[in-house]
Amino acid sequence: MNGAQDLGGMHGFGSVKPEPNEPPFHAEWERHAFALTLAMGIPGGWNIDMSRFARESLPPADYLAKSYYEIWLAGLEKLMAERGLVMPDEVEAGKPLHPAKPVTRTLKPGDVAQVLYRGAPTGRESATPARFKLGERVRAKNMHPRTHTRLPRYVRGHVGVIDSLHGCHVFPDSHALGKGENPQWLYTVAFDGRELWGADGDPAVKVSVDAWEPYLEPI
Amino acid sequence: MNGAQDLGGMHGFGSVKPEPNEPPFHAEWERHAFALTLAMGIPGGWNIDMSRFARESLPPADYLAKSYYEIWLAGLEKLMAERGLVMPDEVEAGKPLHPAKPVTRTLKPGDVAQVLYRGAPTGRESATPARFKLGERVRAKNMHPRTHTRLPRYVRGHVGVIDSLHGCHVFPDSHALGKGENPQWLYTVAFDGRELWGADGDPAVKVSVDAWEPYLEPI
Amino acid sequence: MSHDHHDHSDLSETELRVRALQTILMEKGYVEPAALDLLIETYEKKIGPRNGARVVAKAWCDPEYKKWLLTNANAAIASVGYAGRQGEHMMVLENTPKRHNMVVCTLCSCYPWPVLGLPPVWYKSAPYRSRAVADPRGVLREFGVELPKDMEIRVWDSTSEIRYLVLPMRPTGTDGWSEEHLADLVTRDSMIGTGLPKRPDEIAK
Amino acid sequence: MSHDHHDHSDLSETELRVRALQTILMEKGYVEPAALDLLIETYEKKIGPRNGARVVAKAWCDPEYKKWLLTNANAAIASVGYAGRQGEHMMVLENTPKRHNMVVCTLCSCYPWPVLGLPPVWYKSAPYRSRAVADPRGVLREFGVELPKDMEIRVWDSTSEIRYLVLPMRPTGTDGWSEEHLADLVTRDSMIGTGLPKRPDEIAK
Repeated sequence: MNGAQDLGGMHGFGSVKPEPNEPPFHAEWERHAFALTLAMGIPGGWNIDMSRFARESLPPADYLAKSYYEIWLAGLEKLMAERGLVMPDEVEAGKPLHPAKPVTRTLKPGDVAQVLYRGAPTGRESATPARFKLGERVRAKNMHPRTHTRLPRYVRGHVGVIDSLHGCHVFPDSHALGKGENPQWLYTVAFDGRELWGADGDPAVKVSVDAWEPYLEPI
Repeated sequence: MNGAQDLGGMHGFGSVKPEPNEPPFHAEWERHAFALTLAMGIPGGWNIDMSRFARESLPPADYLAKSYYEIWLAGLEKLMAERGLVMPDEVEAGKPLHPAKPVTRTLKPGDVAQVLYRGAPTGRESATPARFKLGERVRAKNMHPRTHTRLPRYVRGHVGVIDSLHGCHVFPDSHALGKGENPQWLYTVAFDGRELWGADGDPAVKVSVDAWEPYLEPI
Repeated sequence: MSHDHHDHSDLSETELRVRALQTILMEKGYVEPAALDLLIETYEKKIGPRNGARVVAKAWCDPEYKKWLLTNANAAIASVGYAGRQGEHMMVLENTPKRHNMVVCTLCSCYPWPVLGLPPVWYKSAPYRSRAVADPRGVLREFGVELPKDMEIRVWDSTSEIRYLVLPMRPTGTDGWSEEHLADLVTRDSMIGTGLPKRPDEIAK
Repeated sequence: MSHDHHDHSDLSETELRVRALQTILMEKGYVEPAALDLLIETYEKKIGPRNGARVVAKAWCDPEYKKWLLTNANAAIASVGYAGRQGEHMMVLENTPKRHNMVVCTLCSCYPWPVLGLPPVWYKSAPYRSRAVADPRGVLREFGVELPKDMEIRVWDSTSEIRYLVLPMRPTGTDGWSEEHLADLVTRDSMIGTGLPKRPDEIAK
């Protein structure tokens, strides 16, 4: 979706503010927002693409006003409400008002290390040959789905070069909708700065995105 | 600039909410924000393009969170502060803290009707012939100035047809920067919905923008 | 002025801020209260969509006027008495059985003040500005307007100082109506292109 | 929980909200407090940029390892003990005198957790995400890094599950240094590409 999350090339946000010796968390609640989000992935059963969509589909003014973990929190509340795990009235009341939903699994302390170490690889067997080859010039499609996609607006319609092939990976556009993994070939596509930004671009800059095959078309 | 004002094609804002029998103003303060903004244009001496830039360069989260007249107000405060007419500390204090700046003109009650009736036409004599002709196919430039421009992102890089010629008009990109009127040919350029939005577009839709000649290139 | 978030809602804080600004601007001699009052009165009482409705009704009754309106909108509109700020360069867009016109300003909220007055909140809002150019049919549906699938929808994004007024199609069953009576059928939304004129049975005779 | 805006700052409201959520989730049996504590401890104490620094230092010392790292990052990084969540598909990007690499995630805040820990606030912020792809040189300047005008800047937008780690150039004057000592030169920012490694004189021997 063309939401507030699609920030590449936007102006007006001011300068980057590095923070010397920055701690991993800036407040106690951030620790908990982080841990609850990770832990709830298991009973919740959503995947990372669903999580991203829950966050990026926040009203744009909210998305831009919230801090990172506030966005996570809002996304978590949305995911849980959609599945009837925790309803908004319960968050408002600060206590359970409805019976717990039966969940098949929760995160046990003894499993934490293994769950983190395993992660969730998205590489899948390739059933079809890749459509594009290394060095080939391709165009990023001009597409504007209202659902989750990982092709940023700033590359759409522009021509780049296949910089690497990564085999097939879970396709976020399907996965976020609960339509299965639908693995697709994944490429890194590199664009010249001037191709992306016109005369306002830096000729010594190249920018790449990772793009699944359905995002690309031959030229 | 690619600010929050450039809303065409964005998602996530929800549905349009028509208001039956809507009044011109919804609160007393809106009346005053409106009138002060109009009246201050005369002693302030800024032009409409400077006003637009003052508004669109608000931090994006603010721009999207504010109501229309709140945006006007923030723009007015910015324009006045830039010119030393009213400083932020005065707005905070709620009273003048610094001497008034001498201004050459103010809006007199007796002039209101005439000032409004006259408006501020932007048409200018054409010094050069138009570069493009009716029916010609042109491409909207892929440009990303950080300053004021009136070419929305959603048409950049796309091909449309010259739908009408309007003679030369004050060029906002120069005018907003105080670099003079720099009149340029103005065209209406019409784009097919599918050209702009790809397969997600409606084939029975055409969208036009008014584009000054420097926004366009031949194909 | 007070900036104590605990005492005031956001709204009243804005109210206080505007009041403070007005005081400062008056004390500095930049604005005159009587001029402010006139500005407000003009756009609250005098200039509104009834102006545009009269223009449309006249065009419905008078083919010569309609032709003039479509080829030289400024002169034709000025002949009825409307002109000026935010309407310096007018274009009138004729709806036909084949094409429906709809006006937006995605970059701010440009709107033809002399004929329509100040824009409604929805016109200035992010939902309308973002969607009118990409999904006009969906937007029209939210206004209760369903157009035939093959009718072209032409969206005009007001990115310059040209201001657009839609000339809707004259409703059937209005033969012999007076201009004044016809003007009652012309809604503001029908001149933006997000609505259609009223049908004769929708207004009291 | 209280939603009285007059009693709490936004921050403490968020605090209360998180606390309430945690209570609800525990009472419903969805989460176990000990697991939450372990998650926090892992990313607060165990997994951080020191991991990546060790990988970089090893590559600086061992040409074979470097080759392996650049061709099969996952295996090479796992051999040092780092793997897992948000680093399932690693690629290592070598800086050279001709090319500087810089990593961003414009769409969210993808970041290689196993080697760098959790991302800093600026990496997740709108200024960095918006500007890194359009004006990387300007962004680098804000980090105090000025690169030669003709050095290519290659920005990697992390739009898939591939996670990028920059392999910065080994600082001069470090001949014969141990891996552990070299790792002290490797800053987090130098592995994102918004910084360079420290010079030998910048750290205590």
